Amino acid sequence: MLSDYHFIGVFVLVAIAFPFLALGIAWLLRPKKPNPVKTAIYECGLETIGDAWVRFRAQYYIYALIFVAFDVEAVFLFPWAVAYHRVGLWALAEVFLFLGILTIGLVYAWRKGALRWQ
Amino acid sequence: MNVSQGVFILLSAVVLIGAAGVVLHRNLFRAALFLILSFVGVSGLYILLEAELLAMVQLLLYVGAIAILIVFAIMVSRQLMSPQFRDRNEQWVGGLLVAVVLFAVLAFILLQVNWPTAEAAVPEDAIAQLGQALVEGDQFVLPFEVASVLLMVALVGAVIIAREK
Amino acid sequence: MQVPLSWYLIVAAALFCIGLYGALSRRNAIGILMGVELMLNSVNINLLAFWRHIEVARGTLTGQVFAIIVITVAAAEAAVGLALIISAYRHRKTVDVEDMDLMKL
Amino acid sequence: MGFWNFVLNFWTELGAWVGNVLSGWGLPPWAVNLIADVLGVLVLVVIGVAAVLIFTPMERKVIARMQDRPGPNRVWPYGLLQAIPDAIKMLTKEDIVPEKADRQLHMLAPILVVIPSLLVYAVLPWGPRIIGQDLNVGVLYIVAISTIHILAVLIAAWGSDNKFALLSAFRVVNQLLAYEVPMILSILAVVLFTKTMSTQGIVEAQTLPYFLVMPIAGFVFLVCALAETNRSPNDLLEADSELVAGYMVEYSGMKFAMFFIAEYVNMFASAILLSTLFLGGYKFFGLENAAPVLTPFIVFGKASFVIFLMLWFRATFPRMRFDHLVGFSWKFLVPLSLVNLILAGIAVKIPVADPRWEPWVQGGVMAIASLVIIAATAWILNRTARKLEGAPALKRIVAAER
Amino acid sequence: MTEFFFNLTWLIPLFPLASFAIIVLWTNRNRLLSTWIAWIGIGLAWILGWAILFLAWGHSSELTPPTHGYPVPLYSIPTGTTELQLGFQVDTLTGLMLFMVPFVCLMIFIYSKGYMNYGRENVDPRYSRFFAYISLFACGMLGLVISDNFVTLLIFWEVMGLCSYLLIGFWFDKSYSDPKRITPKQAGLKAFLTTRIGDVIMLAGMLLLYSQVKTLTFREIFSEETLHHLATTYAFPGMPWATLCAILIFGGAVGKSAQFPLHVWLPDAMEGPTPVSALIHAATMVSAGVYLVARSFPLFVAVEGGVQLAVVAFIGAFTALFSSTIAVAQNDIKRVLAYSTVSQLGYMIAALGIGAYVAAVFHLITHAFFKALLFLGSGSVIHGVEHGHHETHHGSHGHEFDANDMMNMGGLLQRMPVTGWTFIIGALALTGIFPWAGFWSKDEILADAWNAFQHGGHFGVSSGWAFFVWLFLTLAAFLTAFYTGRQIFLTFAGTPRTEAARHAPESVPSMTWPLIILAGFATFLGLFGTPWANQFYQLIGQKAEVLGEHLPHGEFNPLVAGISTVVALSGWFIAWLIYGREPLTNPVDPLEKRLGRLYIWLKNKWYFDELYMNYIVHPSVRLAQACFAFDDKLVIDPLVDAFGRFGRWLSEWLKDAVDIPIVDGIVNGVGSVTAKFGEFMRATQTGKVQNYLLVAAVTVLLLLVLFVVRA
Repeated sequence: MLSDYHFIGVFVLVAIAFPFLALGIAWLLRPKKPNPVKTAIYECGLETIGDAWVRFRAQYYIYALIFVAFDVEAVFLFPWAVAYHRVGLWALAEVFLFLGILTIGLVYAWRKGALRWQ
Repeated sequence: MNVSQGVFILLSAVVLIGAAGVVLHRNLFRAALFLILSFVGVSGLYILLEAELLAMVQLLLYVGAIAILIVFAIMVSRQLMSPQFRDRNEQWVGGLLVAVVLFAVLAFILLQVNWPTAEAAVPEDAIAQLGQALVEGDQFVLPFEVASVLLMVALVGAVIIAREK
Repeated sequence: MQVPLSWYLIVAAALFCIGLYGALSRRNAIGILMGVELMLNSVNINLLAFWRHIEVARGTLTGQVFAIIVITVAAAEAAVGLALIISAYRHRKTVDVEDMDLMKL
Repeated sequence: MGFWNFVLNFWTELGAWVGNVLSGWGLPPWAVNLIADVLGVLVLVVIGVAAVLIFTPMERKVIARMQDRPGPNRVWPYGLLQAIPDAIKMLTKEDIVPEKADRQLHMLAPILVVIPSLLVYAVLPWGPRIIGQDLNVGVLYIVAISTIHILAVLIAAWGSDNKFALLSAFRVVNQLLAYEVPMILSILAVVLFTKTMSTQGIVEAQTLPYFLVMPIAGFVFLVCALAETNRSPNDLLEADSELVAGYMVEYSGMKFAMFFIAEYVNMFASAILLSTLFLGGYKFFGLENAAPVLTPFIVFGKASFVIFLMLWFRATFPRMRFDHLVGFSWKFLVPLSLVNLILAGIAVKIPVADPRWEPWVQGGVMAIASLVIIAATAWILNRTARKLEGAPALKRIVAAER
Repeated sequence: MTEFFFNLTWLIPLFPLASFAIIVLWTNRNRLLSTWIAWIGIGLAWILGWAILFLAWGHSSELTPPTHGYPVPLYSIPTGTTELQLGFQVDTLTGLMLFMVPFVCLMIFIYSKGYMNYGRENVDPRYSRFFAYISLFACGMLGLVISDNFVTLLIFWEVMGLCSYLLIGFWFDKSYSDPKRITPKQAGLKAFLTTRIGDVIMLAGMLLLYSQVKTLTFREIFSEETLHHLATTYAFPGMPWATLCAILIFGGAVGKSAQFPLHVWLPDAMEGPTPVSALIHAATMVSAGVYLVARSFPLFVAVEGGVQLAVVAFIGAFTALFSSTIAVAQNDIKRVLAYSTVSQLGYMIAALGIGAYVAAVFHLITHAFFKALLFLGSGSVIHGVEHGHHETHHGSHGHEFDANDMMNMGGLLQRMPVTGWTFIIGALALTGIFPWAGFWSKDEILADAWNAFQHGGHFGVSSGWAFFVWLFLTLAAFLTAFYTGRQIFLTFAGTPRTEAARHAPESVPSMTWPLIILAGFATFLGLFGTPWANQFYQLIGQKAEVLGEHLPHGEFNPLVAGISTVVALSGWFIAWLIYGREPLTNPVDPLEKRLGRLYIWLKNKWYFDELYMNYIVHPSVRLAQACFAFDDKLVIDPLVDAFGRFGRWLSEWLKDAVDIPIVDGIVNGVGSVTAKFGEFMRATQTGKVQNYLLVAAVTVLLLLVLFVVRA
């Protein structure tokens, strides 16, 4: 089983090498003439105002939260899905309960308007 | 010193260096990246331990969910992270001391104890077995359900806390 | 199974201690959280190492299930922890743990 | 017959032949494997990159055609080789890095973007035994690897220290996260039926293409694939009218190209994945058994059809606002895929005596149930829409306009 | 059957007690009901008493005193390790008393209804209370008579003392202008105190007896070995226990029966209503003393020729003579009878003193009847005179008219024939004229005295003492006859000297009937004790084996009988000479002229009252005041003050020495210690999460190290 991952290992190395290779070639070919205008932060031509702080909306974090919850849920469901044919019907009931509880969370967020975009 | 031991050393080096980076690095964002690096390293270790489902779960959850949350949090409170002042409080010496001594003691213990290890090949349908274990009535169905409750509660709690009134 | 069990345990211990140091000495709340995440990871390594070296022979799967549960708990903890940090930051414009000592007597 | 056999199983024969040649040279077995692996990887990478070269001009031609304009037709006949001058341009353009930005992170982002998209190819099946590496956790591997893409976006935004970049990064990440959940749930539905996560196994199990068995999962997966690759209706990222080039605003030259390559490689990978999961992968009414040599072409055909669909979507659908985009996923796709998952769970459990007929019976039941659900959702949507029409806000707007 | 009745003896005292309770608690307001309840109570007691009496007489052979009474155990008081048995007994002696006491009480109860003017407007306001008291008294007397041990005897003895005090002082609101005359209240108190002196002496005797014998029931005391023990052991040299206890117990009898030194209270007790005087001071209570000596007679004869018999004899004889001399000079009809009672009691005590046990008891019984008769007669006379006085002087209460003074009477025989003749019968019985009861009983005493003189007395009584007793008693007999005759001639013979006497009506039938019945008894009772067929000897004298040789048998002695009759007749003749020949008109006593200063000496009761008052009462009062003064000023006040000062000083010292430094010190100390400790602990609560984490990590580490080291 471990031998399967030799291929993956090699692939990872090659995958890492490829961008470096590409950038290396580009680094060789491209001209380098930096000047202040070019290196200024592009802001539709305007001078950038203040630092790159943007008012962080909690909303982004909440979506991430819900994603985490459902992501973990998915992790639990994968083994279940694979082993589903070997366990009885009650497994479905258990998963149904499992999903139900989580959807309560989702419904709560939904009703509370956490999903709504202020 | 066969191949996998070599790979093990490589991976553990990646993990430990990543961890060191997390702990020592002044810039919090860089620390977060090192954290992600160590997570990937740990995932590699799992593959070495032939727990491939766990490796993928590690990747999916830690790198895909938790790391993102951390980065989000860093971005939220980012403007304070002026790199110049040392991100270390006054009790760091004590912490370091405790950590080192703890490591020494743990290492000592671990080397002392002879663990009941046994050579065995991981069964083909390990993942299916795990799935069955998670759902089977007499095995881990309770933690399975409690995990969902935990998630729901965490979700609701976090939503309440994070929501802007 | 060329890699012996004790190696894994040593690496996990090292990772744990590094995480502990991070949690103890970091001034930034998120730094502490990252330290805790590292400690949880070391626990997972231990669990799986034990599973691989001991439980596979016995056919039980507690190590793996435990690892998954630990990961879920870590996720939940990170989520709620960061939510707290964010709300704390929003109220008091600081994430520095030194300032958060209202519990002082 | 040796020749036909050679032709028919060309790809496997090729592999075996290379192996023999190398071992012939007296290399130790592990070295042989290693080199074979490296060659395999190179082949896959070439396919990935080639996809970029093929699909970039294809996209521009198709969309142009749809918008009734000729599209690039200067290079070589009918502009088919437009990709090469683009590539050369990318290589030679100057790379500008904003001086306040974090140089390393600025460099790291493009690298991190490409890696996951390439890694996905390891698992994609091209034929019965023609695959990079058939992992037990194949599908999960794909999903796991694709999460790194999200990180790359964040690093790019942070590295370029640009307000627009940050804003767009947050949005893109949320979009990616939002659409990953329904994708996973639909994959789960498939895995339920195929009883295994390995991509090879999935294709083998698809006696009946799952797009017919569970159209809902198929539809959800398609939409998520589009979202994952920032294309079509949700290509918010490089929507010029919105946030300039999003998190890629500070990139130029090859780094920008990297993002570009990553996007197209990803698109092709998801196309293949969609065809594998829902369109039967390399199966073509038994052709794959007859002429294994053709299987890669079958896969390529299906994938290009899917890509055509995507381009079609891009040309026709208007861009969705961000909160609609995300709301659509959480409020519509996730519940839908959950229902579908439950439905699949029930269907799989239908007891069928004869294993040969099992997929057909369960597939049929599932298909019918899915149609019913689709009808139900349509009716619900209709009702809510009518209710909204009656809603005062909408009335006011209509009245104001009139 | 007999056991059944004997077991009911405890009911006898209970009936009058019940009637007392009922009258006091419920029927206080209703006079008729109170009367009837009192009568029923004493009636039932009388019936039950006579039933037991005749049954006892049936079995007289086994029930002879002093040791063979039928025991009726009542109650046992636990006294430490031993127990004191209280109870009643029935034997012939109690039988005799039960014959006399309830009957006399019944007669007096019936008589007092009339005496208290029931139904007339001048009925006594405290009418039902009187009946309650006399019922209680009846209960006391009956209880004393049947008790089988000294303790119950003492209890009923005291109840009677209380009743006598209450009844003497019945008219406690009456007061006389003449300060020398004693008011009922003072008389009651005087009676109570003097009897108490006697009681204390008796109690001392009883306690000493108990200390020696550890029991107080007659049966155990008068058994052979205890008597021998008492006789042989000596309290202090020359004085065996038996003698000492006997003398002390005799002291109680002296007090109760008003013998020589303690006789002063009985004449003054006449201030009470006449039925009371009759009941208490004639028949029953005073005879209790004699009964006590009779009951404990074996104790007196335990020591052969002991001094106690001599003491008893001398006191008895001297009292008889001495009180008869005083009676001669009294003008108050009731006081004459009072002194005659004292002298007759002297007779009985003297008889006991010379061992004439049977004669004494016989005289006790007969005397009770005719003395009760005389008193009730005098009561009827006084009642009539008072009534006459009211008739003539309507409402004028000018100068006080003393209905008791014989000088205001005279010639009442015509006015009150029934009272008169019954009074004369009583007088004849008293003076011992032939057929009447008095002759037999008094004669038997004189006969025994003479026999003792001739042949040496029983129980070691010296013949000298016997002669002395005989002489004194014979003189007393002469004086008794004289003053009784005087009394008869003054009241009944001659002409009424005052208007009241002239109009004195005869009493109501309810008063005269008892007189007649008692008169009957006074005459025929004597026949029972005639020497030839002496029933009394049968009853109580026969089996007194404990008394050693037989009791004096009392055969007829013509010499003694002749002397006594001659003496009595001469007494009557002299009285007739002085008072009967020409009826007295002026209220001056002719005797006064003849005797002169001796008469005044006798009239003032030999100045004994003044003697006691000056030489006993006043000094003791002064002594008490002195003690009080000394005690109060010199001892108690300073002591209390001293305590006060000491207390204050102590608290002061405590405050400085203990309270401030130690207690406060501790309290503050504890406070400050906790504060400092708190302060120290506060430092550990830095509020920084990581400090806590560090502490936790350190502890984990320590535990781990510990584990490693230990493993």
